[in-house]
Amino acid sequence: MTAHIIRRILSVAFTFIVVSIIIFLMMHSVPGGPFDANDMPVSEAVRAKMMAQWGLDQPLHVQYFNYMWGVLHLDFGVPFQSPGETVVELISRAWVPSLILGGSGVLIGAPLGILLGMAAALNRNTWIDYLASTLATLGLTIPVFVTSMLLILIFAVWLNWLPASGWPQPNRWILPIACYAAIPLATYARYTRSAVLDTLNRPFVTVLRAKGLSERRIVFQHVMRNSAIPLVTVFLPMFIGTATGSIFVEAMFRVPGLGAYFVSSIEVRDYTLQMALMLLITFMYCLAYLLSDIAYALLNPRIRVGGAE
Amino acid sequence: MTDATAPITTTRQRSPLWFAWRRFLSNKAAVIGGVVLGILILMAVFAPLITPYNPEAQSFLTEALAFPSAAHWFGVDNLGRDFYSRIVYGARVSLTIGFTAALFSVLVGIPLGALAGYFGGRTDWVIMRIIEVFSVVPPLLAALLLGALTRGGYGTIVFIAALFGWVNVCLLVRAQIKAFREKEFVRAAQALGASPWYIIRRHLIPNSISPIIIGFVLAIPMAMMLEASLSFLGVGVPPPTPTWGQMINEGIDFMFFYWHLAVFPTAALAITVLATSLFGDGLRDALDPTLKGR
Amino acid sequence: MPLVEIEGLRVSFRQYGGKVDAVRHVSFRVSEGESVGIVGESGSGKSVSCSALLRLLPATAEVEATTLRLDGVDVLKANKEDLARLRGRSAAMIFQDPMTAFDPVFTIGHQIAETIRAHRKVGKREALAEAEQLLLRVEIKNAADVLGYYPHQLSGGMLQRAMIAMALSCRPKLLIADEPTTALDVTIQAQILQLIKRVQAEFGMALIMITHDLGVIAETVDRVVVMYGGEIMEEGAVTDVFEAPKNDYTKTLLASLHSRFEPSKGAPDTVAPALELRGVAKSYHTRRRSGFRVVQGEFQAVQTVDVVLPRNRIVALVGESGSGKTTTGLMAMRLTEPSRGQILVDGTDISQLDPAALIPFRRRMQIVFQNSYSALDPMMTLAQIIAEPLHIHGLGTPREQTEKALNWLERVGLPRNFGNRYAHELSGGQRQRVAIARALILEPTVLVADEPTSALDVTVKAQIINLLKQLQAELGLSILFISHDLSTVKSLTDSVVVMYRGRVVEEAPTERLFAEPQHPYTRALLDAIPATNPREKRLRTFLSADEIKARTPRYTVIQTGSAPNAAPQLVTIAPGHRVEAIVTP
Amino acid sequence: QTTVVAPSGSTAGTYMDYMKTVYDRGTGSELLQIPIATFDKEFELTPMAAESWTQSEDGLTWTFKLRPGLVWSDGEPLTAEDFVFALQRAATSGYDFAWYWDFAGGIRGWKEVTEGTADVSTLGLKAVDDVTIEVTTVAPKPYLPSVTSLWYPVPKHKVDELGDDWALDVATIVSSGPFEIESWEKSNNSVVLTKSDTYTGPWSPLIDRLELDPTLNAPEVGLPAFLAGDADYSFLNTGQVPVATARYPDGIRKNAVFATSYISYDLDAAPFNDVNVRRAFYYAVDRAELTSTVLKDIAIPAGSILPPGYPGYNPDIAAEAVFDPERAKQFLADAGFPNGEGFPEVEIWYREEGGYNGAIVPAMAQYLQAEFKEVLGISLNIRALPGPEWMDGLRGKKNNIFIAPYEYDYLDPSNFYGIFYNGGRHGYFIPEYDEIIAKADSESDWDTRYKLYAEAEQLMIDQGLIVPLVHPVTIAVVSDQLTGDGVAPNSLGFTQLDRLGHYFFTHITKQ
Ligand SMILES: Nc1ncnc2c1ncn2[C@@H]1O[C@H](COP(=O)(O)OP(=O)(O)OP(=O)(O)O)[C@@H](O)[C@H]1O
Ligand SMILES: Nc1ncnc2c1ncn2[C@@H]1O[C@H](COP(=O)(O)OP(=O)(O)OP(=O)(O)O)[C@@H](O)[C@H]1O
Ligand SMILES: [Mg+2]
Ligand SMILES: [Mg+2]
Repeated sequence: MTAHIIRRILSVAFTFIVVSIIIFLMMHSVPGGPFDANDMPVSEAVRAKMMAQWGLDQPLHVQYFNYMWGVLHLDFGVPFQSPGETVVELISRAWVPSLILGGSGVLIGAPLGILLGMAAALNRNTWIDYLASTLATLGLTIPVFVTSMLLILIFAVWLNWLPASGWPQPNRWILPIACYAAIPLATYARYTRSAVLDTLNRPFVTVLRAKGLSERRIVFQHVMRNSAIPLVTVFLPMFIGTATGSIFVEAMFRVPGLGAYFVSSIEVRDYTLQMALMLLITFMYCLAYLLSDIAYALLNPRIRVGGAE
Repeated sequence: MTDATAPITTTRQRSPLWFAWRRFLSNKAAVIGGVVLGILILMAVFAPLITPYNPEAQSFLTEALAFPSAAHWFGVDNLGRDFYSRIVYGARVSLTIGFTAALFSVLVGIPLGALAGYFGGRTDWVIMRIIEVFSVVPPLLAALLLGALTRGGYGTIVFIAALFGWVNVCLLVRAQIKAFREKEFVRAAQALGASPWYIIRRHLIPNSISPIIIGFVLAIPMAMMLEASLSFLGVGVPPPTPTWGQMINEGIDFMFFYWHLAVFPTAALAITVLATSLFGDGLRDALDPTLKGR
Repeated sequence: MPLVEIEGLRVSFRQYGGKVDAVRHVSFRVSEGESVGIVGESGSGKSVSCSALLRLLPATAEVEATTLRLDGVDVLKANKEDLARLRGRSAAMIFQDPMTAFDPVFTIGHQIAETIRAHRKVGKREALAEAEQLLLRVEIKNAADVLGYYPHQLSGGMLQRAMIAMALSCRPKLLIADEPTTALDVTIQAQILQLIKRVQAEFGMALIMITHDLGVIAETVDRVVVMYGGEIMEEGAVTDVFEAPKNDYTKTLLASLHSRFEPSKGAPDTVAPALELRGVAKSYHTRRRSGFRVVQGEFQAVQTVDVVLPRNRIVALVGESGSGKTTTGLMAMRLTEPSRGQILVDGTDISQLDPAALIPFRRRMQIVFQNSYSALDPMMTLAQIIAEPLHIHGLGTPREQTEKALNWLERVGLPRNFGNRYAHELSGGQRQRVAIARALILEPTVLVADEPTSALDVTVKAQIINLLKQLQAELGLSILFISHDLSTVKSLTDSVVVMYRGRVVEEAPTERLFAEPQHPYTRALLDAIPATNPREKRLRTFLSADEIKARTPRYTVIQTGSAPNAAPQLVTIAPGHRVEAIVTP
Repeated sequence: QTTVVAPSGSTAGTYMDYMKTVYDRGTGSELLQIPIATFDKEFELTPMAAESWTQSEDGLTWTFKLRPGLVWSDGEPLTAEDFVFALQRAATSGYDFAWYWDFAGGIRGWKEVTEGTADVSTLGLKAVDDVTIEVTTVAPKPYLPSVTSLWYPVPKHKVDELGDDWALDVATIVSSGPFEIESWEKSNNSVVLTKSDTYTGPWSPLIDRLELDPTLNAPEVGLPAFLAGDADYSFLNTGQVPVATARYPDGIRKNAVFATSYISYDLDAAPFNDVNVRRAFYYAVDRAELTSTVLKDIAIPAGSILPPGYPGYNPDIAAEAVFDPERAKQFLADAGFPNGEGFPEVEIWYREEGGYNGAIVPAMAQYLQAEFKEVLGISLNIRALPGPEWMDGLRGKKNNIFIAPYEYDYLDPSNFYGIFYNGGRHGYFIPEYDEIIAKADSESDWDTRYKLYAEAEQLMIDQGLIVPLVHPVTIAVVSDQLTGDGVAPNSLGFTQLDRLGHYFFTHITKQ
């Protein structure tokens, strides 16, 4: 296991470096630089001065190594957009709202999705199944920004039950969390349905019935546990995945989160922030996959307590 | 022998496809999905014949934003274009994007997955590392970056969707082939002197049909959604070509009053995806003879 | 009042394109404490009838019956709760395949305790204590440890025993054992059967023993029900049925049990043997996890083995499960790369040839795999499967290939219209025959047949064996016949190689081996063969690995002509008879 | 305590210092400081920090007298030195708005100093004493006072202490204007301002707190928030106008923002190096139809680069921009493309942005696409580009046709004409045009000036330098709780809202 983990870490590190190079190159090959947005051109002299100030006058590979050298020391540079703070400070500040909303979304959506999926599987080919599957598909098909708008219109504008948007007060979190929850809910419902159906088809379920266990116990203990193991592997990556969903939800609900920075850092060529965000997400994904791997191994007795692989 | 338990079969030799077809037909949801999908495709193909107006001509500027009516089934958009015509033409783009991306995913994913799964070892290592690179970069961000690089457009969207779609297919196929590689029927074929390529083609890929279909079916909505998301972020297919994603995105601005501009394209997208997944599920069940009486 | 009362049972399955009748007009009764056997060919509805009794059939099944009572309860009318109470307590079931019968994510202890607690109000700890007692009862020595094991940590035999313990845990009035031993080798099989009999007597349970093995019936039950094609053919006390069968099917069944085959005629050719294995060995790298550590190891699946398969002969390879028979067979086919040693086909060493150079040999050598289920591509029709060898070697047009395949289908005793079917639509025996047809269609000279008859009922088995014999005569086929089934070995093969823990421990012409087994393992093996006559029921003793080791035969230098050695070695004690022994000075 | 919640511009801001960066400024940075002068709702120039100003005989030197008693919010006196320092730093620090002080201000030595060839002391700026500033220009700049509406002071004492970083953190930001800063949310550049206690200048705020929130700027988000009571006014997009009008018939406000959308070209690249092609485009646009249908309520036709109501606006010139398909076709035929035959496929680039331009440009581009197809037989593709890339394309002449928006910076015709002067924004070098503009800019007689500008515009028309398209109009809904002169329409019927922030936010009250 340790060897396995070390091997995984090495391969993840390799991936990480490859991704960082690709992103760096792509980022710099996009035309226009951070000082090109102005309505009237700044003079060449001014431009050169500013480029030098940010170290953008050096050859690309030097810039890359400088940056990655900084990253090794946890120095991700200073965002062009907000030079008063470091990228790390910026991200740790802006990430809080995103994490609260996205996290609650997944934490609420996933269990609901599992229940929905179970309901569908246990009532296979009945209206419950069709309804659940349709809901799940719709959840995955209707773009988040449409859902957001709909929720705002219904609950804030027409019914006037909830505030339309905004940040600090927790009652403003309800709608965006609902939007965030839609995707994990739908995804989990789909996964669970097929995992439960698979499990129900396995012979040991018949054995459990033959032993005289109640159907409830069979479903909620045995089937659930067996189906849950493969689901573990999608949980963390999905959690990270909400980070990019925040682009839409946060824009629609005026949440001062990380979402806007994904877009703005690309738009205004904020190289340091752009790189840091990409690396952050990449890193989180790597970590998520690694942890899911380990969690899977821990939950699955076949791997945990050895024996045939 | 076991005639008593033999299913009622005619003595005629039927092809496996005939049975698959029969299995498919007995799945109502799949048939409905297939029919809807078929209609959508036909609508897209014969768009010029079934739309009363040119989707790009701003012929009804004075009626801009008009609600659905007998003359304009889905109303008129803000630029005075018949919205029904635009939705139908939009199917062309959205379906093409969806299917091309899915096709690419499958065309790239199957061989790579098969190679990785069958040969393992170094081949597998390399392919897995490539996959890892793709799975740790969120498609949307990569799309934004690539969009900025290539200035968006049709090709870019298909390219990006395919770029991230094949990973799914590849992983599914790889897992399946890895599982089947050790099966004795593969050994049996080896014992008969079959080449690896023959085994992959004749045994492993047909046995992976279900993950392939799943991958294909999942790639379609993914591409269409990507198109919608990218439109929202301004990296979509350039106008005036109608695409559902672009229409949804524009429709949002009008949702307060001119609801039709958001509702119809969203519904079109949802119906397409729903139909595709129903059809795909049915197809998978039909093509897999082992799923018998379910 | 009888415990089980089945009257006019009819089960059909809904399928695409119509209904399939699995069981018709089945009626029988079981009283308390009685043991009843159900025999019949594979697919005759044995399992379905019993599953119907417990309402364990899938939703696609339609069950009708005039009476279907278990322990006085009308099963057809019972609701979910009644059923849950009935199952386990009135009747418990031991399933055919123990490997898939346990939930892989819970410990054995949990699963047994859970069963106990489902039926009785006891605490968790007491339930576990009881589970441990039960495990001890079924002769699992380290019961306390096994409680904490997960299913995959146990061997098939142990799982089968744990399964029995689990079935016993609710103290059922009736125990249904559905082919509890098909997956096990003879020695274990004998142990399990004996165990079932013992606990049945101890608990005073009724027993339904489902099997297609008449020997098992003869050994275990009082009354027998013979099924064929979904219907009951005959029913009666076991001695009556065995001695005076009335029904034709029963007659053929019993006849096949007593049939004898002639050994191959003629002296073996003096030319090079068809297949010769010289010192082949196979070791696997193993990685075991213990906690978070991985322990690397070497596992000697096959230690240096020499086997000679003369032309036109049938050589049996027998031995306990896991002794390396399959591995040896696969190495002979070069489907598993040997770690050491040479493989000679007609005198040519093929152990170093590359895949291209192997192709001509592949046409001449074929293999029938042990597990017929996974040996057939589930996506292909039988016609396609059987024609595949022709397809690969490009023999004939597609039409001819199909035609030939269909002919072979008939030759192995399956109707031609099966050509359209898929593997999963067949019974185990039918699948095995398809696998044999595929192996034989190229008319090879060497055949490695790995348990080709394990899933066959006696009638079909006889047919297959006749076919093999006939081909041997016609084509000069040489067969390496790997089997657990010693009665078949006895009647079919010319010589026998006995393997034990990766080594050859004895080798002799068939008759001589059965008459004068030398090695203690060989003896144990022969002793475990079930009786073919209910009157020959007896108690058996079983040797542990240590006991076998302790009883390794000893010979002197003079008797064998080999150098003395403290370690066991293979010595020749008679022409063609070699045995592993310690040579003393 | 009255708090007003208002939408505002850009969601990204770096420094809360207008004189450090304009394009990346923190929200409300202009409200924090007092300019030399500013405009009221009728666009009358009103002295703010300055009490009065005079122009020298030769027209080259201006003297501004500051109001006595102005202080920074930390108590330090606000002096002429702070104003002079603001521009000196701008000229040397790579200010992204530096071009303004060259082409609008025409300050002596500006170009040389920004390019690093001359010392900052050579700039034509001088703090004569604490309340007197002298500005010397290269040529006479009769409109210089209105240019100073964007001249804010920088707290020299703070910069000496903290460098430019003084404007990064709420704790160190000092203000000289009617508002002080309370908090600044950098993720979305929203700020909370409070009424300043130390401010002694004109126009003291009537409200206590002002929340400026750029996330409310997009009408899709702003209107729901407004309807839910979270904002005091919101801009509207076309789709929302009917709802808002129905619900708040008295709350609808319009504003002509003194901005113009126009087509510009790379004059050196085919096919637009041919004046006939450019003129064909000029006549092929049906501005009336465009603004009465597609851009209903959010734009009015533009016949000139100058918007109506803007100083120097010439209705006769504007009237030349008619929709004349026949003439357009003729011009195109003259260029060798009868009915568009042989005309290469061209791609028009526009800049992706929010605000009113975001609302009109995409729709307009598609309208033009259809129109050019129909009238000229030309296939025009559309491409939206992010700001830097669009600018990069424009400056680097990477494309040959653009839709460009421009909003005035100071209230004088020279502002608009300056963007085509001597290269300028588009890299246009038209000697005749530059000559007229140079003359007009320094002309002190207003009638003559306007005549010269009209001449320049005629030249633009004849040469087909641009195609003026529309002038955007913003439309907003204002809560009935918001009252005061600020929300009352001016004599032209327009309400400036945050466009004239200094006036608006100091002239509103809230019930
Ligand atoms: N779920 C099912 N759907 C359709 N047919 C089924 C199903 N289960 C069993 N059958 C059919 O019912 C018949 C009886 O099956 P059953 O399992 O009782 O045979 P068996 O006598 O136990 O055979 P074996 O010795 O091989 O276990 C077979 O023909 C089988 O194909
Ligand atoms: N790929 C492998 N890796 C590690 N060990 C293996 C592998 N294949 C087989 N073995 C081990 O080698 C030993 C011999 O296996 P083999 O399948 O040859 O036994 P067998 O005699 O055919 O048994 P059975 O009668 O149960 O079929 C077993 O202990 C098995 O666990
Ligand atoms: Mg059975
Ligand atoms: Mg074996």
